[in-house]
Amino acid sequence: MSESLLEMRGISKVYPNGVVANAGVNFSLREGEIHAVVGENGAGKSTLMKMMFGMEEPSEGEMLLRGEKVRFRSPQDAIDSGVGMVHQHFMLVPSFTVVENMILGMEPRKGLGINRAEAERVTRELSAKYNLHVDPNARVEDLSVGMKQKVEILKALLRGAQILILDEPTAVLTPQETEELFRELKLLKQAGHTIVFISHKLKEVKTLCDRITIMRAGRTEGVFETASVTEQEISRLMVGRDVVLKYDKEKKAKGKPVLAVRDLAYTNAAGKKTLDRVRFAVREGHILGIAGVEGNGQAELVKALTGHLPGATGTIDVAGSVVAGQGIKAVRGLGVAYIPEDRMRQGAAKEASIADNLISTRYAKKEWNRGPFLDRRRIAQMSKDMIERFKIRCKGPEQEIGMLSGGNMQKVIVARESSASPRLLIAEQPTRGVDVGAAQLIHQRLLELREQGCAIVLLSADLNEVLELSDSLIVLYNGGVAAYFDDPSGVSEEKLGLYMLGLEQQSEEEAGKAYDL
Amino acid sequence: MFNTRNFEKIRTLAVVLISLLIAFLVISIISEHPLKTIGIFLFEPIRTVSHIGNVVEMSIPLMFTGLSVVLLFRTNLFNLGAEGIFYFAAVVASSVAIHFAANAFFHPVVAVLAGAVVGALLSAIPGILKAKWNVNELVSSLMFNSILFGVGLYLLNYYLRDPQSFSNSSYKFRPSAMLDVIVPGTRIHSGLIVALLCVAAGHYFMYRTKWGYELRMTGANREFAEFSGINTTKVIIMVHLIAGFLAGMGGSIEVLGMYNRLQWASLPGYGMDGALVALLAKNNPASVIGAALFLAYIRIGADQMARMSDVPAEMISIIQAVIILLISAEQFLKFWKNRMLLKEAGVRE
Amino acid sequence: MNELLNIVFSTDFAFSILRVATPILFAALGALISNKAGIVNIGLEGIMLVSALTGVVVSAQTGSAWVGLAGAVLAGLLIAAILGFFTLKFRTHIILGGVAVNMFASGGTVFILYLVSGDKGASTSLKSEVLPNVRLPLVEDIPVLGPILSGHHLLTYVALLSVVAMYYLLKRMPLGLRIRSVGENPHAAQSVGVRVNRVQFTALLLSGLFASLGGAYMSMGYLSLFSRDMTAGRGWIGIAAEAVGRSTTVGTFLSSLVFGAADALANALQILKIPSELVATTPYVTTVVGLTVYAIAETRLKKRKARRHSPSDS
Amino acid sequence: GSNGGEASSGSSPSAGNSASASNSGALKVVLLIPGTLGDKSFFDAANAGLTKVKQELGAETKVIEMGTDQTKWEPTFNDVAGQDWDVIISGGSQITELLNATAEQHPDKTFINYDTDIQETAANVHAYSYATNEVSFLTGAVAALTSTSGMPNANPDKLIGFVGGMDIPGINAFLVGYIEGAKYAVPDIKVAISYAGDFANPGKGKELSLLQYNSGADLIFNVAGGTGLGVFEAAKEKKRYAIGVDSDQAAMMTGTDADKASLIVTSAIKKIDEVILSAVTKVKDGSLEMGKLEVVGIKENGVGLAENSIYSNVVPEDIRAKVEEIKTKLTSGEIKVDNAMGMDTAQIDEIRNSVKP
Ligand SMILES: Nc1ncnc2c1ncn2[C@@H]1O[C@H](COP(=O)(O)OP(=O)(O)OP(=O)(O)O)[C@@H](O)[C@H]1O
Ligand SMILES: Nc1ncnc2c1ncn2[C@@H]1O[C@H](COP(=O)(O)OP(=O)(O)OP(=O)(O)O)[C@@H](O)[C@H]1O
Ligand SMILES: [Mg+2]
Ligand SMILES: [Mg+2]
Repeated sequence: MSESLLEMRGISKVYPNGVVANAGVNFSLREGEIHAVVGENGAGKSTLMKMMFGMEEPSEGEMLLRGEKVRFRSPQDAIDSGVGMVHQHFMLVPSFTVVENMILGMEPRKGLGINRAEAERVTRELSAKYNLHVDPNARVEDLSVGMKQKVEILKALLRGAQILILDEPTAVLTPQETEELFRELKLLKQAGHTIVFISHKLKEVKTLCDRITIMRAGRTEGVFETASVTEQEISRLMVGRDVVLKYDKEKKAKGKPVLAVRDLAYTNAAGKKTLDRVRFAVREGHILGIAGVEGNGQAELVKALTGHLPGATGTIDVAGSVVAGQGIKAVRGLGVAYIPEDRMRQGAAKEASIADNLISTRYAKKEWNRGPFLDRRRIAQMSKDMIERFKIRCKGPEQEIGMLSGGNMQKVIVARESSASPRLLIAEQPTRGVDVGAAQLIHQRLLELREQGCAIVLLSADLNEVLELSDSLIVLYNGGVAAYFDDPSGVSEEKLGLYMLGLEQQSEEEAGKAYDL
Repeated sequence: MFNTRNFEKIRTLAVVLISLLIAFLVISIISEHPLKTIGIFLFEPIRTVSHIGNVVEMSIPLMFTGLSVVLLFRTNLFNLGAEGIFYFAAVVASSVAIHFAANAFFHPVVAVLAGAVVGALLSAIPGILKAKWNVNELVSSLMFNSILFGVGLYLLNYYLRDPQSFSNSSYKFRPSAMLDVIVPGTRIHSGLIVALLCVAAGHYFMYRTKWGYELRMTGANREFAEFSGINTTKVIIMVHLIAGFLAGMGGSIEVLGMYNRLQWASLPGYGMDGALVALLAKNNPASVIGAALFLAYIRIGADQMARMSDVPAEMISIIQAVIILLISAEQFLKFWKNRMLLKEAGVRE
Repeated sequence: MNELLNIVFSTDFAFSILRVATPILFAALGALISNKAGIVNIGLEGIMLVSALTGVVVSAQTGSAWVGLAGAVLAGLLIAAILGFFTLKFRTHIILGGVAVNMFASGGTVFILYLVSGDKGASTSLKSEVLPNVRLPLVEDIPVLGPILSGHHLLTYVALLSVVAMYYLLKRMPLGLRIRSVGENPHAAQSVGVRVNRVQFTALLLSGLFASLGGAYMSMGYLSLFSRDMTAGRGWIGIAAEAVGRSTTVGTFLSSLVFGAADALANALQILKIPSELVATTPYVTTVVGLTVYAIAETRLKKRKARRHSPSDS
Repeated sequence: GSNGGEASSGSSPSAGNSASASNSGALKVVLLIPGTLGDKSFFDAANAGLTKVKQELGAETKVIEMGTDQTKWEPTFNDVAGQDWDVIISGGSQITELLNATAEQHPDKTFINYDTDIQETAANVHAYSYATNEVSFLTGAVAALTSTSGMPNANPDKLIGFVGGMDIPGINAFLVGYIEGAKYAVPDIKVAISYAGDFANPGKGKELSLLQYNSGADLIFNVAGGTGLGVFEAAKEKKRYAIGVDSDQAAMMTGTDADKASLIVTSAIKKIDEVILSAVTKVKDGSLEMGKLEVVGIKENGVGLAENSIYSNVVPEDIRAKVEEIKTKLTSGEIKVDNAMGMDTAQIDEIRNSVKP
């Protein structure tokens, strides 16, 4: 153990809302290694890293750096000790330029003011040195996701990070971008940096990392040399049981069309065409996968489908009714259910109870009310059923949903959206940040709905998921349909990546087959 | 008792105790007979029936504004406009009480409803601005307080003022408009019954009806509510209407229950007190009763103290500030809760 | 009417605009700096009141206006620090913290005045000092402008310099960059080692500093005494001015001047006999109308842009 | 005058407790202030009166500040009336109805209302009303004569000023007397008139006064409570004159700001302290007539100018002689002053327009 560069012992963390995110965790990092931390969603990985970076203070436990006891009260302490972190969610000030973001907190000075010339010089120098090219004077809000990540890594390096923590850096990247990142990380390793790498993609972990720490439910399950364990074993340790990654699904006869999108186009306030003549259709009992790099029109597409995009042109039919210009309430009235990407913002009300969150789309219906009052008994009964059926780990229907782990929270949302016998389900990143066990449960539920004849639009950054579940698949690039695959099972992730990056493009006729009535 | 479920109650109790301790400290510094003085502060409000009556009387307007603010805060609307509406509604109710005639049942009903309805309509303006164009309701409601005060004072001075009187006081209300005393020996008036009914209605509304559900969800996460199909624009306007109605009712009832003419030449402060009551009540309608009584109690205690000892009543403003700061201090005593949580999670021992 | 024009186009009137606008400007700068850091400080009125009293009491005790000013500033900083301690450390809701400060100030100043002087109304029994007026050597000789710009109270010039300092601080200084980052994305700021609490605390202290200068101006120059509730809503008008100025330094400065001018004009308009109760509401009405117009314009603009682009695409 | 601190500690803290019954002979007198002390005006004057009652009549006394929240007045009155006080004093129009009602419930006690405009009076109440129009007539004369005098800070313009708290009858009672007195002394005098709309905004008071001084007024009569403190500030800044109201406002500043005080040539005083002392004296010898509203003017020594050292040093002999002459005429009834109470707006406007600059 004396060889440890950094060691955490007996770390516990209780968040102000009462969640115990870490309970007696031990973690150690060797100099010069790339060390993976894996675990289900809510296992406490990010929390542990935030403590290593001084963003959260441990409720209990101690930390040693090169054998010396250290205590980081703020990220500044961590930065001073050579720890840098690239967060799961970007930590950038959108209205600032790249340079301003780079120097924030360590501004070079000239008199009382900021030395802007010097700031720009160091930014250029560093990005040349590490081969991470960015425009120093661009506003960060205008940058692509990949670019933003480069800025994040540069920020850490500028602060002299010897230990670099990367929290799920690949979740939003294309395979190609991921590969590029891996090359850069290996370079950094050669340059003597130590890297902590968090990912849910075990394949990546296997190819990149030297050692793996596995976490489950706020505790460490063990540390392994990467070479000595298989993906299956890791999964089992993470979830505590075997996970089936393959689903048997029957090819079904084509049903009636439920959703028809024709010539959908939209130009945003900045004048950028974010949707460009999108055409596709989805039938009963059919799952349409939508792949694409973030920012290629998915967000706008979902907004349009849920009646949230005034100013869009073209038509969207749900079971013969036109969606355009109607609010989400009316859209839901047509039998549309929606699992939003951001569960904290659109999917749930954290301070409300599980029961309150389960009833949110149907509380107004007659059967849930008795006279002027809500039928509390009936709601409680339904909540209990859901908790049982979806194996939601909680204390009961009255518990605040904010106290649940991310995966369990997602289960509540899926339970709500899938139990109203929808005609059409729009599932946006339904398993993002969810552990394998929960993901499996959610996938099975989607397939059940498919069996019952529900049409499903599945948007996901997890290509494996899209390929595995979809009956057909489109790729969005630059707001338009770049490719359509009738049978995704034959398509490789690499090939998809080429379409996603715009390196290849199907003819209009080929892509147009997505709109097949 | 000492588990996380009771934490909020224990914390509120601790804050109250700390505040009283500070009160005692301040009193000891100033007073020549600190023990006697604090005795007056603590016990005088319940020494006689009429003093108890004073506490209850004062709690009535606090219940109305407190409930009004609870609804707004619960919807996550930081609107402090109850103050101006309380005042303006009192002006409206006074004009009805002065310029219209009716029998002793309908006259107060009409006057109070007039004040309440005007309050609701005025309150709806910042509500609509917020709901439709996301105009910051805090700023607009604060501005409305000053606007309503100015206009109300103008109406008082130009249309209601008794030319016989030296200062800004209105004509006398017609006796038919005034509220009846319901407890002999005190001035507790029928407004108390209305206040209690409103609190009960507020409780059932918030927790048992679908409209209350919409309100709570909009407050907990507006975007989520929106995505669930709740028309949050409507909810926000509705809450403003109800809150304005309650604050307006409070102003009308206060003036008709406690005065025989309108003489307010400055904002009476009950709106801001409503925020304090809402805080003490932890945004629960039912707890508004206790919170309002508590606040009235310490104020009457301070008045008695000022009257019977050498400590001025303004001392209470220090205590109130401490209570507000500590009660809404989320992190205050949290370390202790965390320790309990770790224990409950089985990490310790 | 002629009379009125004579008043409005006199140098005295122009001079009075700056004089009347000074406390509003201080309050508005206080609102601006805290808002930039993401903290809404509605306790400005209370801080002004406490500082106004402290300046009087301390200068009366020490016989020195400068010590009095220092006392006023320290009192303002102290209140801001207490507010900051509770809101940043204990997570007291900032708005409620502001309500607490105001509640404390309106009663507490009377309480303290009583303890110090035995009076509850005004400090006339205290022999307090005032800060000087300043004549600007070269400026005062310029025709027309000279008499308008020279001869103001020391703190009026401090207020004007504060505007420049504020602009420089926010645009050019590291602290300004940090304050803006904390206001816009505190997590990002925290992740690069900016101590969010500390920056917010600093901003709050600066906010208290400006408010306290406004308070000192009220009782140690503009007037030479303290009387209960003497700030008479100037703190709120400052908040209004910041909102109408859309949280920019220049906008805040200009709208403070406009509110000052409106107030001065209202005094001059006494001749027209518009009810003063209604006149007093103008800054507030302006603010609500201003905020609404901005908000509607923004919504419209978004919609129009979207609409303008779309038809040509399909 | 004396201050609130003395008043409170001067009375025993236990006095409020009826259990501690009194030592036989002394008259027990309590004063209820509908507001707080420290206004340098009515309330402080009443308090001073009570102090005189204690000193000169040997009575046991106590002052209670009831604060500005009117809902608390009634319980205080009831509490106090239930205790063993012989004489209960309070004052102000706002308190009058309450005082009468309490008096009716406690016919055994004697009540004194030291300042009211309301006619109705209960059988065991003696009430006073002050002829503020008469004393304002005198201030108007002083002002007009000052403006046309050769006094160091006066100018040749025949213009004087008036700053009122609000445009209400109580304030206009002063204004009408002021205008009539000024015109009596200098027929073609002009009067600049402003109302602050607020009794607690000295900043506003200062601005309004500066405008008046800048337009040529050399003296301003302040009838604006706390706002009026700003009038004196402006007077000091502009080195012009002012006249105070309600109490001797120069006296309260001579110790702390002699320069400012020396510009406050006089004040229009309601002699509340004298009135209270004389009323309690009459209670003692049984000569106070109950159930009556008594108007006290110059003749009754209920109102008057503050004839302090500033008045005698700053105001020239001839002006003072002229004022004395007017005073005699007021006492004898030769001069009658109009009263704004009960006038409608048009009448008041007519009077205001007659002296419009
Ligand atoms: N700021 C916070 N306040 C309260 N609870 C939190 C906070 N951050 C995380 N949690 C909770 O702590 C637990 C651990 O979260 P953490 O983010 O560390 O998990 P993770 O392993 O990183 O999961 P993921 O794979 O989803 O990123 C979860 O239950 C989460 O809901
Ligand atoms: N209320 C207002 N009245 C008049 N003009 C205004 C107002 N608000 C803004 N402006 C104008 O808009 C411009 C905005 O100023 P600017 O953007 O330079 O502010 P700033 O001081 O740079 O603020 P920041 O440092 O926050 O960006 C100013 O040039 C000013 O003329
Ligand atoms: Mg994480
Ligand atoms: Mg003259």
